[in-house]
Amino acid sequence: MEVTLLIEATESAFKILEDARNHAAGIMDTTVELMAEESRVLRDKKCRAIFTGAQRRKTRFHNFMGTAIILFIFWSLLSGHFDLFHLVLGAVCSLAVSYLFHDLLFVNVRIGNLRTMAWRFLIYIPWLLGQILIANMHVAALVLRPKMPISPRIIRFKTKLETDISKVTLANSITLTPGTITIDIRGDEFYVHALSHMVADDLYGGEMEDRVAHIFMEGDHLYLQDALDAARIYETLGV
Amino acid sequence: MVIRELIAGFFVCTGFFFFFTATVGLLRLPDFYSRLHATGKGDTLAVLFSLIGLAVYEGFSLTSVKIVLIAVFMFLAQPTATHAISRAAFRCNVKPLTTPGGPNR
Amino acid sequence: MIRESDDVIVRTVARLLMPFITLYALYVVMHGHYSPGGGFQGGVILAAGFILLVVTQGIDRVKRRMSQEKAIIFSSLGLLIYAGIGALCLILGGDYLDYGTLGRPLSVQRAEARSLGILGVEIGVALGVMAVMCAIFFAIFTPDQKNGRREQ
Amino acid sequence: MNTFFLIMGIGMCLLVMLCLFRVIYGPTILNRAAGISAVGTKTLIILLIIGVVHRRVEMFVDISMVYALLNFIGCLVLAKYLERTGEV
Repeated sequence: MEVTLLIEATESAFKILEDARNHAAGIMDTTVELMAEESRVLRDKKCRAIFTGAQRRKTRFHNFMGTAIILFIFWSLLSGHFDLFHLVLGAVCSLAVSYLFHDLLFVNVRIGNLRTMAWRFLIYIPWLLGQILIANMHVAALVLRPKMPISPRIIRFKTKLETDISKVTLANSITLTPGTITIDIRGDEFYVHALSHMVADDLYGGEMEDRVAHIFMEGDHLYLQDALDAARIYETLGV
Repeated sequence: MVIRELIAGFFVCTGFFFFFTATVGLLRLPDFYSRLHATGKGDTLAVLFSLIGLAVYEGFSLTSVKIVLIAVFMFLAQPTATHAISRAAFRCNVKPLTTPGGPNR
Repeated sequence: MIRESDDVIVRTVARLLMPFITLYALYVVMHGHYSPGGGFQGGVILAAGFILLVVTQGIDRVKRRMSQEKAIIFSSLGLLIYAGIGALCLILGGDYLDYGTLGRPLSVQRAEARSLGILGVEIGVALGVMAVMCAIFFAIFTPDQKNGRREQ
Repeated sequence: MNTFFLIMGIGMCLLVMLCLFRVIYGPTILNRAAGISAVGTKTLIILLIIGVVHRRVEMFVDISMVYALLNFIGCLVLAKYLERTGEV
Protein backbone atom coordinates (compact mmCIF):
# COMPACT_ATOMS: atom_id res chain seq x y z
CA MET A 1 0.00 0.00 0.00
CA GLU A 2 2.67 2.41 1.02
CA VAL A 3 4.54 1.60 -2.14
CA THR A 4 1.63 2.66 -4.40
CA LEU A 5 1.22 5.83 -2.29
CA LEU A 6 4.91 6.48 -2.73
CA ILE A 7 4.66 5.96 -6.50
CA GLU A 8 1.70 8.30 -6.77
CA ALA A 9 3.55 10.93 -4.75
CA THR A 10 6.60 10.72 -6.98
CA GLU A 11 4.40 10.85 -10.08
CA SER A 12 2.63 13.96 -8.88
CA ALA A 13 6.01 15.46 -7.96
CA PHE A 14 7.24 14.72 -11.47
CA LYS A 15 4.10 16.29 -12.92
CA ILE A 16 4.62 19.47 -10.90
CA LEU A 17 8.25 19.56 -11.99
CA GLU A 18 7.14 19.12 -15.61
CA ASP A 19 4.72 22.05 -15.39
CA ALA A 20 7.36 24.23 -13.76
CA ARG A 21 9.79 23.45 -16.53
CA ASN A 22 7.27 24.26 -19.27
CA HIS A 23 6.38 27.44 -17.46
CA ALA A 24 10.07 28.37 -17.21
CA ALA A 25 10.58 27.57 -20.90
CA GLY A 26 7.67 29.86 -21.72
CA ILE A 27 9.25 32.65 -19.71
CA MET A 28 12.58 32.00 -21.41
CA ASP A 29 11.07 32.33 -24.90
CA THR A 30 9.32 35.59 -24.06
CA THR A 31 12.53 37.00 -22.54
CA VAL A 32 14.52 36.00 -25.66
CA GLU A 33 11.98 37.74 -27.87
CA LEU A 34 12.07 40.74 -25.55
CA MET A 35 15.86 40.74 -25.81
CA ALA A 36 15.85 40.55 -29.59
CA GLU A 37 13.38 43.44 -29.65
CA GLU A 38 15.48 45.38 -27.18
CA SER A 39 18.74 44.72 -29.04
CA ARG A 40 17.06 45.92 -32.24
CA VAL A 41 15.93 49.08 -30.45
CA LEU A 42 19.40 49.46 -28.94
CA ARG A 43 20.99 49.05 -32.37
CA ASP A 44 18.72 51.65 -33.94
CA LYS A 45 19.37 54.01 -31.06
CA LYS A 46 23.12 53.45 -31.43
CA CYS A 47 23.02 53.99 -35.20
CA ARG A 48 20.98 57.18 -34.75
CA ALA A 49 23.30 58.32 -31.95
CA ILE A 50 26.31 57.79 -34.20
CA PHE A 51 25.06 60.39 -36.61
CA THR A 52 24.08 62.80 -33.88
CA GLY A 53 26.87 64.82 -32.18
CA ALA A 54 26.92 62.85 -28.93
CA GLN A 55 28.13 59.61 -30.41
CA ARG A 56 30.37 61.30 -32.97
CA ARG A 57 32.07 63.27 -30.20
CA LYS A 58 32.42 60.05 -28.28
CA THR A 59 33.95 58.19 -31.21
CA ARG A 60 36.23 61.15 -31.92
CA PHE A 61 37.39 61.07 -28.29
CA HIS A 62 37.78 57.29 -28.48
CA ASN A 63 39.83 57.69 -31.66
CA PHE A 64 41.98 60.34 -29.99
CA MET A 65 42.61 58.26 -26.88
CA GLY A 66 43.21 55.11 -28.91
CA THR A 67 45.77 56.82 -31.12
CA ALA A 68 47.44 58.45 -28.11
CA ILE A 69 47.84 55.14 -26.28
CA ILE A 70 49.18 53.32 -29.34
CA LEU A 71 51.60 56.15 -30.07
CA PHE A 72 52.84 56.23 -26.48
CA ILE A 73 53.58 52.50 -26.60
CA PHE A 74 55.37 53.08 -29.91
CA TRP A 75 57.41 55.90 -28.31
CA SER A 76 58.41 53.84 -25.29
CA LEU A 77 59.49 51.04 -27.64
CA LEU A 78 61.61 53.48 -29.63
CA SER A 79 63.38 55.38 -26.91
CA GLY A 80 65.63 53.40 -24.66
CA HIS A 81 65.50 55.89 -21.80
CA PHE A 82 62.65 55.22 -19.39
CA ASP A 83 63.40 58.00 -16.95
CA LEU A 84 60.59 60.38 -16.04
CA PHE A 85 61.77 63.23 -18.28
CA HIS A 86 61.72 61.20 -21.49
CA LEU A 87 58.45 59.48 -20.67
CA VAL A 88 56.75 62.83 -20.06
CA LEU A 89 58.30 64.09 -23.30
CA GLY A 90 56.95 61.03 -25.08
CA ALA A 91 53.49 61.54 -23.61
CA VAL A 92 53.45 65.18 -24.73
CA CYS A 93 54.62 64.24 -28.23
CA SER A 94 52.15 61.40 -28.66
CA LEU A 95 49.29 63.60 -27.42
CA ALA A 96 50.30 66.35 -29.85
CA VAL A 97 50.57 63.93 -32.77
CA SER A 98 47.29 62.20 -31.98
CA TYR A 99 45.64 65.63 -31.75
CA LEU A 100 46.92 66.39 -35.23
CA PHE A 101 46.00 63.00 -36.73
CA HIS A 102 43.12 61.83 -34.54
CA ASP A 103 40.88 61.13 -37.50
CA LEU A 104 43.40 59.17 -39.50
CA LEU A 105 43.96 55.88 -37.73
CA PHE A 106 40.45 54.63 -36.98
CA VAL A 107 38.38 56.15 -39.75
CA ASN A 108 35.07 54.33 -40.45
CA VAL A 109 35.84 51.42 -38.17
CA ARG A 110 32.79 49.20 -38.27
CA ILE A 111 30.55 49.07 -35.22
CA GLY A 112 31.76 45.45 -34.88
CA ASN A 113 33.91 44.68 -31.87
CA LEU A 114 37.43 46.09 -32.40
CA ARG A 115 39.06 43.60 -30.04
CA THR A 116 37.85 40.54 -31.88
CA MET A 117 38.94 42.09 -35.18
CA ALA A 118 42.46 42.83 -33.87
CA TRP A 119 42.70 39.34 -32.39
CA ARG A 120 41.61 37.65 -35.64
CA PHE A 121 44.06 39.82 -37.60
CA LEU A 122 46.91 38.63 -35.37
CA ILE A 123 45.93 35.03 -36.03
CA TYR A 124 45.76 35.77 -39.78
CA ILE A 125 49.38 36.99 -39.98
CA PRO A 126 51.14 33.57 -39.45
CA TRP A 127 48.98 32.11 -42.20
CA LEU A 128 50.01 35.00 -44.46
CA LEU A 129 53.71 34.48 -43.62
CA GLY A 130 53.30 30.82 -44.56
CA GLN A 131 51.72 31.84 -47.84
CA ILE A 132 54.57 34.20 -48.70
CA LEU A 133 57.08 31.44 -47.95
CA ILE A 134 55.28 29.11 -50.39
CA ALA A 135 55.10 31.98 -52.89
CA ASN A 136 58.86 32.47 -52.80
CA MET A 137 59.53 28.76 -53.14
CA HIS A 138 57.27 28.91 -56.21
CA VAL A 139 59.13 31.96 -57.59
CA ALA A 140 62.52 30.41 -56.84
CA ALA A 141 61.60 27.14 -58.55
CA LEU A 142 60.18 29.08 -61.49
CA VAL A 143 63.15 31.42 -61.93
CA LEU A 144 66.03 29.02 -61.46
CA ARG A 145 64.71 26.57 -64.08
CA PRO A 146 66.25 27.28 -67.51
CA LYS A 147 62.89 27.36 -69.33
CA MET A 148 60.44 29.54 -67.40
CA PRO A 149 56.93 28.15 -67.84
CA ILE A 150 54.77 31.22 -67.25
CA SER A 151 51.57 32.22 -68.99
CA PRO A 152 50.83 35.66 -67.49
CA ARG A 153 47.36 37.14 -67.70
CA ILE A 154 45.27 39.86 -66.02
CA ILE A 155 42.06 38.64 -64.40
CA ARG A 156 39.22 40.68 -62.96
CA PHE A 157 36.98 39.58 -60.12
CA LYS A 158 34.31 41.17 -57.95
CA THR A 159 34.63 41.15 -54.17
CA LYS A 160 31.97 41.35 -51.49
CA LEU A 161 34.11 43.31 -49.01
CA GLU A 162 32.94 46.82 -48.17
CA THR A 163 35.32 48.72 -45.88
CA ASP A 164 38.64 50.09 -47.14
CA ILE A 165 40.76 48.24 -44.61
CA SER A 166 39.43 44.82 -45.63
CA LYS A 167 39.96 45.58 -49.33
CA VAL A 168 43.53 46.72 -48.57
CA THR A 169 44.28 43.61 -46.50
CA LEU A 170 42.90 41.42 -49.25
CA ALA A 171 44.93 43.30 -51.89
CA ASN A 172 48.16 43.02 -49.88
CA SER A 173 47.49 39.36 -49.17
CA ILE A 174 46.94 38.74 -52.87
CA THR A 175 50.23 40.47 -53.65
CA LEU A 176 51.97 38.25 -51.09
CA THR A 177 50.41 34.94 -52.08
CA PRO A 178 51.92 32.75 -54.81
CA GLY A 179 51.59 33.86 -58.38
CA THR A 180 49.32 36.89 -58.05
CA ILE A 181 49.76 40.68 -57.77
CA THR A 182 46.96 43.17 -57.22
CA ILE A 183 47.16 45.72 -59.99
CA ASP A 184 44.16 47.93 -59.45
CA ILE A 185 40.98 48.26 -57.41
CA ARG A 186 38.05 50.04 -59.06
CA GLY A 187 35.17 50.13 -56.59
CA ASP A 188 34.42 46.45 -56.03
CA GLU A 189 36.49 45.07 -58.90
CA PHE A 190 40.00 43.72 -58.31
CA TYR A 191 42.36 43.59 -61.28
CA VAL A 192 44.96 40.91 -60.55
CA HIS A 193 47.93 39.80 -62.65
CA ALA A 194 48.38 36.04 -62.35
CA LEU A 195 51.40 34.08 -63.49
CA SER A 196 49.55 30.93 -64.50
CA HIS A 197 45.97 29.72 -64.98
CA MET A 198 46.25 27.27 -62.04
CA VAL A 199 46.80 30.23 -59.67
CA ALA A 200 43.96 32.17 -61.25
CA ASP A 201 41.50 29.35 -60.60
CA ASP A 202 42.17 29.13 -56.87
CA LEU A 203 41.84 32.92 -56.69
CA TYR A 204 38.29 32.57 -58.04
CA GLY A 205 37.71 30.00 -55.29
CA GLY A 206 37.67 33.01 -52.90
CA GLU A 207 39.19 31.08 -50.02
CA MET A 208 41.33 34.08 -49.00
CA GLU A 209 38.47 36.50 -49.47
CA ASP A 210 36.44 34.52 -46.93
CA ARG A 211 39.34 34.68 -44.48
CA VAL A 212 39.56 38.46 -44.81
CA ALA A 213 35.78 38.76 -44.55
CA HIS A 214 35.96 36.65 -41.39
CA ILE A 215 38.59 39.00 -39.91
CA PHE A 216 36.66 42.19 -40.54
CA MET A 217 33.26 40.61 -39.79
CA GLU A 218 31.85 41.33 -43.21
CA GLY A 219 29.70 39.71 -45.82
CA ASP A 220 28.08 36.52 -44.61
CA HIS A 221 29.54 36.96 -41.15
CA LEU A 222 27.14 39.80 -40.31
CA TYR A 223 24.69 37.49 -38.54
CA LEU A 224 27.53 36.37 -36.26
CA GLN A 225 27.81 39.88 -34.85
CA ASP A 226 24.11 40.05 -34.05
CA ALA A 227 24.30 36.66 -32.32
CA LEU A 228 27.25 37.92 -30.27
CA ASP A 229 25.32 41.03 -29.22
CA ALA A 230 22.27 38.97 -28.27
CA ALA A 231 24.46 36.54 -26.28
CA ARG A 232 26.17 39.41 -24.47
CA ILE A 233 22.83 41.01 -23.54
CA TYR A 234 21.56 37.55 -22.57
CA GLU A 235 24.47 37.21 -20.13
CA THR A 236 24.25 40.70 -18.70
CA LEU A 237 20.59 40.26 -17.96
CA GLY A 238 21.63 37.08 -16.13
CA VAL A 239 18.54 35.17 -17.20
CA MET B 1 76.15 31.64 -27.28
CA VAL B 2 77.03 29.72 -30.43
CA ILE B 3 73.45 28.52 -31.03
CA ARG B 4 72.23 32.12 -31.25
CA GLU B 5 74.86 32.94 -33.84
CA LEU B 6 74.05 29.74 -35.71
CA ILE B 7 70.34 30.63 -35.90
CA ALA B 8 71.17 34.21 -36.92
CA GLY B 9 73.53 32.92 -39.60
CA PHE B 10 70.90 30.54 -40.90
CA PHE B 11 68.26 33.28 -41.16
CA VAL B 12 70.63 35.72 -42.88
CA CYS B 13 71.69 32.99 -45.32
CA THR B 14 68.11 32.13 -46.31
CA GLY B 15 67.47 35.86 -46.59
CA PHE B 16 70.41 36.12 -48.95
CA PHE B 17 69.17 33.14 -50.96
CA PHE B 18 65.75 34.78 -51.44
CA PHE B 19 67.44 38.07 -52.35
CA PHE B 20 69.40 36.14 -54.96
CA THR B 21 66.29 34.52 -56.44
CA ALA B 22 64.51 37.91 -56.47
CA THR B 23 67.41 39.52 -58.36
CA VAL B 24 67.68 36.65 -60.84
CA GLY B 25 63.92 36.88 -61.30
CA LEU B 26 64.23 40.61 -61.90
CA LEU B 27 66.79 40.01 -64.63
CA ARG B 28 65.52 36.88 -66.34
CA LEU B 29 61.75 37.22 -66.40
CA PRO B 30 60.62 38.46 -69.82
CA ASP B 31 57.61 40.53 -68.86
CA PHE B 32 57.45 43.64 -66.66
CA TYR B 33 54.62 42.36 -64.46
CA SER B 34 56.31 39.02 -63.81
CA ARG B 35 59.45 40.90 -62.81
CA LEU B 36 57.35 42.66 -60.23
CA HIS B 37 56.25 39.27 -58.94
CA ALA B 38 59.84 38.34 -58.23
CA THR B 39 60.87 41.60 -56.54
CA GLY B 40 57.60 42.14 -54.72
CA LYS B 41 57.53 38.78 -53.01
CA GLY B 42 61.22 37.99 -52.98
CA ASP B 43 62.37 41.22 -51.36
CA THR B 44 59.65 41.19 -48.72
CA LEU B 45 60.50 37.71 -47.50
CA ALA B 46 64.27 38.24 -47.84
CA VAL B 47 64.09 41.45 -45.77
CA LEU B 48 61.99 39.64 -43.17
CA PHE B 49 64.47 36.76 -42.90
CA SER B 50 67.55 38.99 -42.76
CA LEU B 51 66.04 41.35 -40.19
CA ILE B 52 64.90 38.47 -37.97
CA GLY B 53 68.39 37.02 -38.28
CA LEU B 54 69.96 40.33 -37.20
CA ALA B 55 67.44 40.67 -34.37
CA VAL B 56 68.31 37.18 -33.11
CA TYR B 57 72.01 38.00 -33.39
CA GLU B 58 71.35 41.18 -31.43
CA GLY B 59 69.84 39.18 -28.60
CA PHE B 60 66.93 40.22 -26.45
CA SER B 61 67.19 44.03 -26.22
CA LEU B 62 65.43 47.19 -27.33
CA THR B 63 67.40 47.43 -30.55
CA SER B 64 66.21 43.99 -31.64
CA VAL B 65 62.66 45.19 -30.95
CA LYS B 66 63.37 48.14 -33.22
CA ILE B 67 64.76 45.81 -35.89
CA VAL B 68 61.52 43.81 -35.69
CA LEU B 69 59.66 47.13 -36.05
CA ILE B 70 61.51 47.80 -39.30
CA ALA B 71 60.56 44.27 -40.45
CA VAL B 72 56.87 45.01 -39.73
CA PHE B 73 57.14 48.32 -41.61
CA MET B 74 58.76 46.64 -44.62
CA PHE B 75 56.15 43.85 -44.49
CA LEU B 76 53.47 46.52 -44.94
CA ALA B 77 55.36 48.92 -47.24
CA GLN B 78 56.90 46.59 -49.85
CA PRO B 79 53.65 45.15 -51.28
CA THR B 80 52.18 48.66 -51.38
CA ALA B 81 55.18 49.97 -53.34
CA THR B 82 55.00 47.03 -55.77
CA HIS B 83 51.28 47.61 -56.14
CA ALA B 84 51.81 51.33 -56.81
CA ILE B 85 54.36 50.64 -59.57
CA SER B 86 52.26 47.93 -61.20
CA ARG B 87 49.22 50.22 -61.04
CA ALA B 88 51.21 52.96 -62.78
CA ALA B 89 52.06 50.44 -65.51
CA PHE B 90 48.45 49.30 -65.74
CA ARG B 91 47.21 52.89 -66.05
CA CYS B 92 49.74 53.50 -68.86
CA ASN B 93 48.12 50.38 -70.39
CA VAL B 94 51.29 48.30 -70.51
CA LYS B 95 50.02 45.00 -71.89
CA PRO B 96 51.22 41.81 -70.13
CA LEU B 97 53.08 39.37 -72.30
CA THR B 98 50.59 36.66 -73.24
CA THR B 99 52.83 34.37 -75.32
CA PRO B 100 55.29 32.61 -72.95
CA GLY B 101 58.97 33.27 -73.69
CA GLY B 102 58.28 36.25 -75.96
CA PRO B 103 60.77 39.08 -76.60
CA ASN B 104 62.33 40.70 -73.54
CA ARG B 105 59.98 43.64 -73.01
CA MET C 1 47.51 70.75 -58.51
CA ILE C 2 48.08 67.38 -56.87
CA ARG C 3 44.80 65.50 -56.87
CA GLU C 4 43.93 62.88 -54.29
CA SER C 5 45.34 59.48 -55.19
CA ASP C 6 42.33 57.44 -56.32
CA ASP C 7 44.08 54.22 -55.29
CA VAL C 8 42.51 52.78 -52.13
CA ILE C 9 45.60 50.87 -51.02
CA VAL C 10 48.09 53.73 -51.17
CA ARG C 11 45.66 56.10 -49.50
CA THR C 12 44.81 53.72 -46.66
CA VAL C 13 48.40 52.60 -46.00
CA ALA C 14 49.57 56.22 -45.99
CA ARG C 15 46.72 57.12 -43.65
CA LEU C 16 47.65 54.28 -41.27
CA LEU C 17 51.38 55.15 -41.36
CA MET C 18 51.09 58.92 -40.97
CA PRO C 19 50.90 59.11 -37.13
CA PHE C 20 53.82 56.67 -36.74
CA ILE C 21 55.99 58.59 -39.22
CA THR C 22 55.36 61.87 -37.41
CA LEU C 23 56.02 60.34 -34.00
CA TYR C 24 59.23 58.76 -35.31
CA ALA C 25 60.32 62.17 -36.58
CA LEU C 26 59.65 63.70 -33.14
CA TYR C 27 61.62 60.83 -31.57
CA VAL C 28 64.57 61.66 -33.83
CA VAL C 29 64.32 65.33 -32.84
CA MET C 30 64.11 64.62 -29.13
CA HIS C 31 66.93 62.08 -29.04
CA GLY C 32 69.46 64.25 -30.80
CA HIS C 33 72.27 63.80 -28.28
CA TYR C 34 71.98 60.03 -27.79
CA SER C 35 71.35 58.59 -31.24
CA PRO C 36 71.81 60.19 -34.66
CA GLY C 37 69.24 62.90 -35.00
CA GLY C 38 68.49 66.38 -33.91
CA GLY C 39 66.60 69.32 -35.26
CA PHE C 40 67.50 69.22 -38.92
CA GLN C 41 67.09 65.51 -39.58
CA GLY C 42 63.86 65.41 -37.56
CA GLY C 43 62.50 68.38 -39.49
CA VAL C 44 63.28 66.68 -42.79
CA ILE C 45 61.48 63.49 -41.76
CA LEU C 46 58.49 65.57 -40.66
CA ALA C 47 58.47 67.21 -44.09
CA ALA C 48 58.74 63.78 -45.77
CA GLY C 49 55.68 62.64 -43.81
CA PHE C 50 53.90 65.81 -44.84
CA ILE C 51 54.73 65.22 -48.49
CA LEU C 52 53.44 61.64 -48.23
CA LEU C 53 50.20 63.05 -46.84
CA VAL C 54 49.95 65.59 -49.69
CA VAL C 55 50.70 63.01 -52.39
CA THR C 56 48.04 60.62 -51.15
CA GLN C 57 45.33 62.95 -49.78
CA GLY C 58 45.62 65.68 -52.41
CA ILE C 59 46.76 69.22 -51.76
CA ASP C 60 43.33 70.65 -51.03
CA ARG C 61 42.56 68.49 -48.01
CA VAL C 62 46.02 69.02 -46.59
CA LYS C 63 45.62 72.78 -47.05
CA ARG C 64 43.09 72.66 -44.23
CA ARG C 65 45.81 71.29 -41.96
CA MET C 66 48.82 73.27 -43.08
CA SER C 67 48.23 76.14 -45.47
CA GLN C 68 50.91 78.42 -46.93
CA GLU C 69 50.38 81.14 -44.33
CA LYS C 70 50.57 78.69 -41.45
CA ALA C 71 53.84 77.32 -42.84
CA ILE C 72 55.39 80.79 -42.84
CA ILE C 73 54.14 81.45 -39.33
CA PHE C 74 55.56 78.17 -38.06
CA SER C 75 58.94 78.78 -39.67
CA SER C 76 59.25 82.17 -37.98
CA LEU C 77 58.05 80.57 -34.72
CA GLY C 78 60.81 78.00 -34.96
CA LEU C 79 63.38 80.69 -35.57
CA LEU C 80 61.97 82.66 -32.64
CA ILE C 81 62.44 79.68 -30.31
CA TYR C 82 65.99 79.14 -31.55
CA ALA C 83 67.08 82.76 -31.26
CA GLY C 84 65.00 83.31 -28.15
CA ILE C 85 66.85 80.68 -26.15
CA GLY C 86 70.13 82.12 -27.32
CA ALA C 87 69.07 85.64 -26.39
CA LEU C 88 67.81 84.40 -23.03
CA CYS C 89 71.29 83.10 -22.25
CA LEU C 90 72.66 86.48 -23.33
CA ILE C 91 70.26 88.32 -21.04
CA LEU C 92 71.24 86.09 -18.12
CA GLY C 93 74.84 87.18 -18.49
CA GLY C 94 76.31 84.23 -20.41
CA ASP C 95 77.47 84.14 -24.05
CA TYR C 96 74.97 84.01 -26.91
CA LEU C 97 74.13 80.28 -26.79
CA ASP C 98 75.69 79.40 -23.44
CA TYR C 99 72.98 77.16 -21.95
CA GLY C 100 74.81 76.84 -18.65
CA THR C 101 73.54 80.23 -17.53
CA LEU C 102 70.00 78.97 -18.02
CA GLY C 103 70.61 76.86 -14.96
CA ARG C 104 70.10 79.70 -12.48
CA PRO C 105 66.39 80.49 -13.14
CA LEU C 106 65.50 76.83 -13.62
CA SER C 107 67.47 76.02 -10.44
CA VAL C 108 69.16 73.13 -12.20
CA GLN C 109 72.90 72.32 -12.47
CA ARG C 110 74.81 73.50 -15.51
CA ALA C 111 74.97 70.12 -17.31
CA GLU C 112 71.24 69.55 -16.94
CA ALA C 113 70.51 73.06 -18.15
CA ARG C 114 72.79 72.53 -21.12
CA SER C 115 70.87 69.44 -22.26
CA LEU C 116 67.55 71.23 -21.76
CA GLY C 117 68.83 74.19 -23.74
CA ILE C 118 69.97 71.99 -26.60
CA LEU C 119 66.62 70.24 -26.60
CA GLY C 120 64.77 73.53 -26.83
CA VAL C 121 66.96 74.70 -29.69
CA GLU C 122 66.47 71.42 -31.54
CA ILE C 123 62.69 71.69 -31.27
CA GLY C 124 62.86 75.20 -32.67
CA VAL C 125 65.12 74.11 -35.51
CA ALA C 126 62.94 71.10 -36.38
CA LEU C 127 59.82 73.28 -36.46
CA GLY C 128 61.60 75.81 -38.63
CA VAL C 129 63.01 73.25 -41.08
CA MET C 130 59.67 71.49 -41.48
CA ALA C 131 57.77 74.72 -42.01
CA VAL C 132 60.27 76.00 -44.58
CA MET C 133 60.08 72.66 -46.44
CA CYS C 134 56.28 72.86 -46.50
CA ALA C 135 56.40 76.49 -47.64
CA ILE C 136 58.75 75.54 -50.51
CA PHE C 137 56.51 72.60 -51.37
CA PHE C 138 53.45 74.82 -51.45
CA ALA C 139 55.26 77.49 -53.46
CA ILE C 140 56.10 74.93 -56.14
CA PHE C 141 52.81 73.13 -56.32
CA THR C 142 50.16 75.82 -56.02
CA PRO C 143 49.60 77.58 -59.37
CA ASP C 144 50.06 81.35 -59.11
CA GLN C 145 47.66 83.88 -60.55
CA LYS C 146 49.12 85.73 -63.51
CA ASN C 147 48.83 89.10 -61.77
CA GLY C 148 51.05 87.79 -59.00
CA ARG C 149 48.24 87.45 -56.47
CA ARG C 150 48.55 83.97 -54.94
CA GLU C 151 45.43 81.91 -55.58
CA GLN C 152 43.75 80.88 -52.31
CA MET D 1 80.95 35.95 -36.97
CA ASN D 2 82.10 39.28 -38.27
CA THR D 3 83.64 37.74 -41.36
CA PHE D 4 80.36 35.94 -42.05
CA PHE D 5 78.47 39.24 -41.97
CA LEU D 6 81.19 40.86 -44.11
CA ILE D 7 80.79 38.16 -46.73
CA MET D 8 77.03 38.65 -46.62
CA GLY D 9 77.48 42.39 -47.06
CA ILE D 10 79.75 41.96 -50.07
CA GLY D 11 77.29 39.44 -51.52
CA MET D 12 74.53 42.02 -51.11
CA CYS D 13 76.64 44.60 -52.92
CA LEU D 14 77.09 42.15 -55.83
CA LEU D 15 73.30 41.69 -55.94
CA VAL D 16 72.92 45.48 -56.01
CA MET D 17 75.25 45.51 -59.03
CA LEU D 18 72.99 42.97 -60.72
CA CYS D 19 69.94 45.08 -59.95
CA LEU D 20 71.75 48.12 -61.34
CA PHE D 21 71.92 46.25 -64.64
CA ARG D 22 68.14 46.25 -64.72
CA VAL D 23 68.09 49.95 -63.77
CA ILE D 24 70.50 50.87 -66.59
CA TYR D 25 69.27 48.46 -69.27
CA GLY D 26 65.57 48.44 -68.33
CA PRO D 27 63.63 48.97 -71.61
CA THR D 28 61.05 51.26 -70.01
CA ILE D 29 61.05 53.73 -67.10
CA LEU D 30 58.82 51.41 -65.08
CA ASN D 31 61.44 48.66 -65.11
CA ARG D 32 63.88 51.22 -63.76
CA ALA D 33 61.43 52.10 -60.99
CA ALA D 34 61.16 48.40 -60.02
CA GLY D 35 64.97 48.17 -60.08
CA ILE D 36 65.32 51.20 -57.82
CA SER D 37 62.85 49.74 -55.33
CA ALA D 38 64.84 46.48 -55.29
CA VAL D 39 68.13 48.38 -54.80
CA GLY D 40 66.51 50.29 -51.92
CA THR D 41 65.62 47.21 -49.90
CA LYS D 42 69.09 45.70 -50.45
CA THR D 43 70.91 48.81 -49.27
CA LEU D 44 68.72 48.75 -46.16
CA ILE D 45 70.17 45.35 -45.26
CA ILE D 46 73.71 46.45 -46.16
CA LEU D 47 73.28 49.43 -43.81
CA LEU D 48 72.26 47.17 -40.95
CA ILE D 49 75.12 44.74 -41.62
CA ILE D 50 77.58 47.65 -41.43
CA GLY D 51 76.01 48.57 -38.11
CA VAL D 52 76.40 45.04 -36.78
CA VAL D 53 80.00 44.75 -38.00
CA HIS D 54 80.99 48.04 -36.34
CA ARG D 55 79.06 47.06 -33.20
CA ARG D 56 76.97 50.27 -33.30
CA VAL D 57 73.61 48.76 -34.12
CA GLU D 58 71.74 51.28 -31.97
CA MET D 59 72.72 54.13 -34.29
CA PHE D 60 72.36 52.27 -37.55
CA VAL D 61 68.89 50.98 -36.71
CA ASP D 62 67.57 54.54 -36.64
CA ILE D 63 69.32 55.39 -39.90
CA SER D 64 67.97 52.28 -41.66
CA MET D 65 64.44 52.98 -40.38
CA VAL D 66 64.59 56.45 -41.94
CA TYR D 67 66.09 54.96 -45.11
CA ALA D 68 63.27 52.42 -45.45
CA LEU D 69 60.75 55.23 -44.92
CA LEU D 70 62.27 57.54 -47.54
CA ASN D 71 62.64 54.63 -49.99
CA PHE D 72 58.92 53.84 -49.57
CA ILE D 73 57.83 57.47 -50.01
CA GLY D 74 60.13 57.78 -53.03
CA CYS D 75 58.59 54.75 -54.71
CA LEU D 76 55.06 56.04 -54.10
CA VAL D 77 55.80 59.52 -55.45
CA LEU D 78 57.66 58.05 -58.46
CA ALA D 79 54.75 55.71 -59.23
CA LYS D 80 52.25 58.57 -58.96
CA TYR D 81 54.39 60.72 -61.28
CA LEU D 82 54.83 57.95 -63.87
CA GLU D 83 51.12 57.26 -63.82
CA ARG D 84 50.29 60.91 -64.49
CA THR D 85 52.77 61.52 -67.33
CA GLY D 86 51.65 58.36 -69.04
CA GLU D 87 54.68 58.01 -71.32
CA VAL D 88 56.34 54.65 -70.82
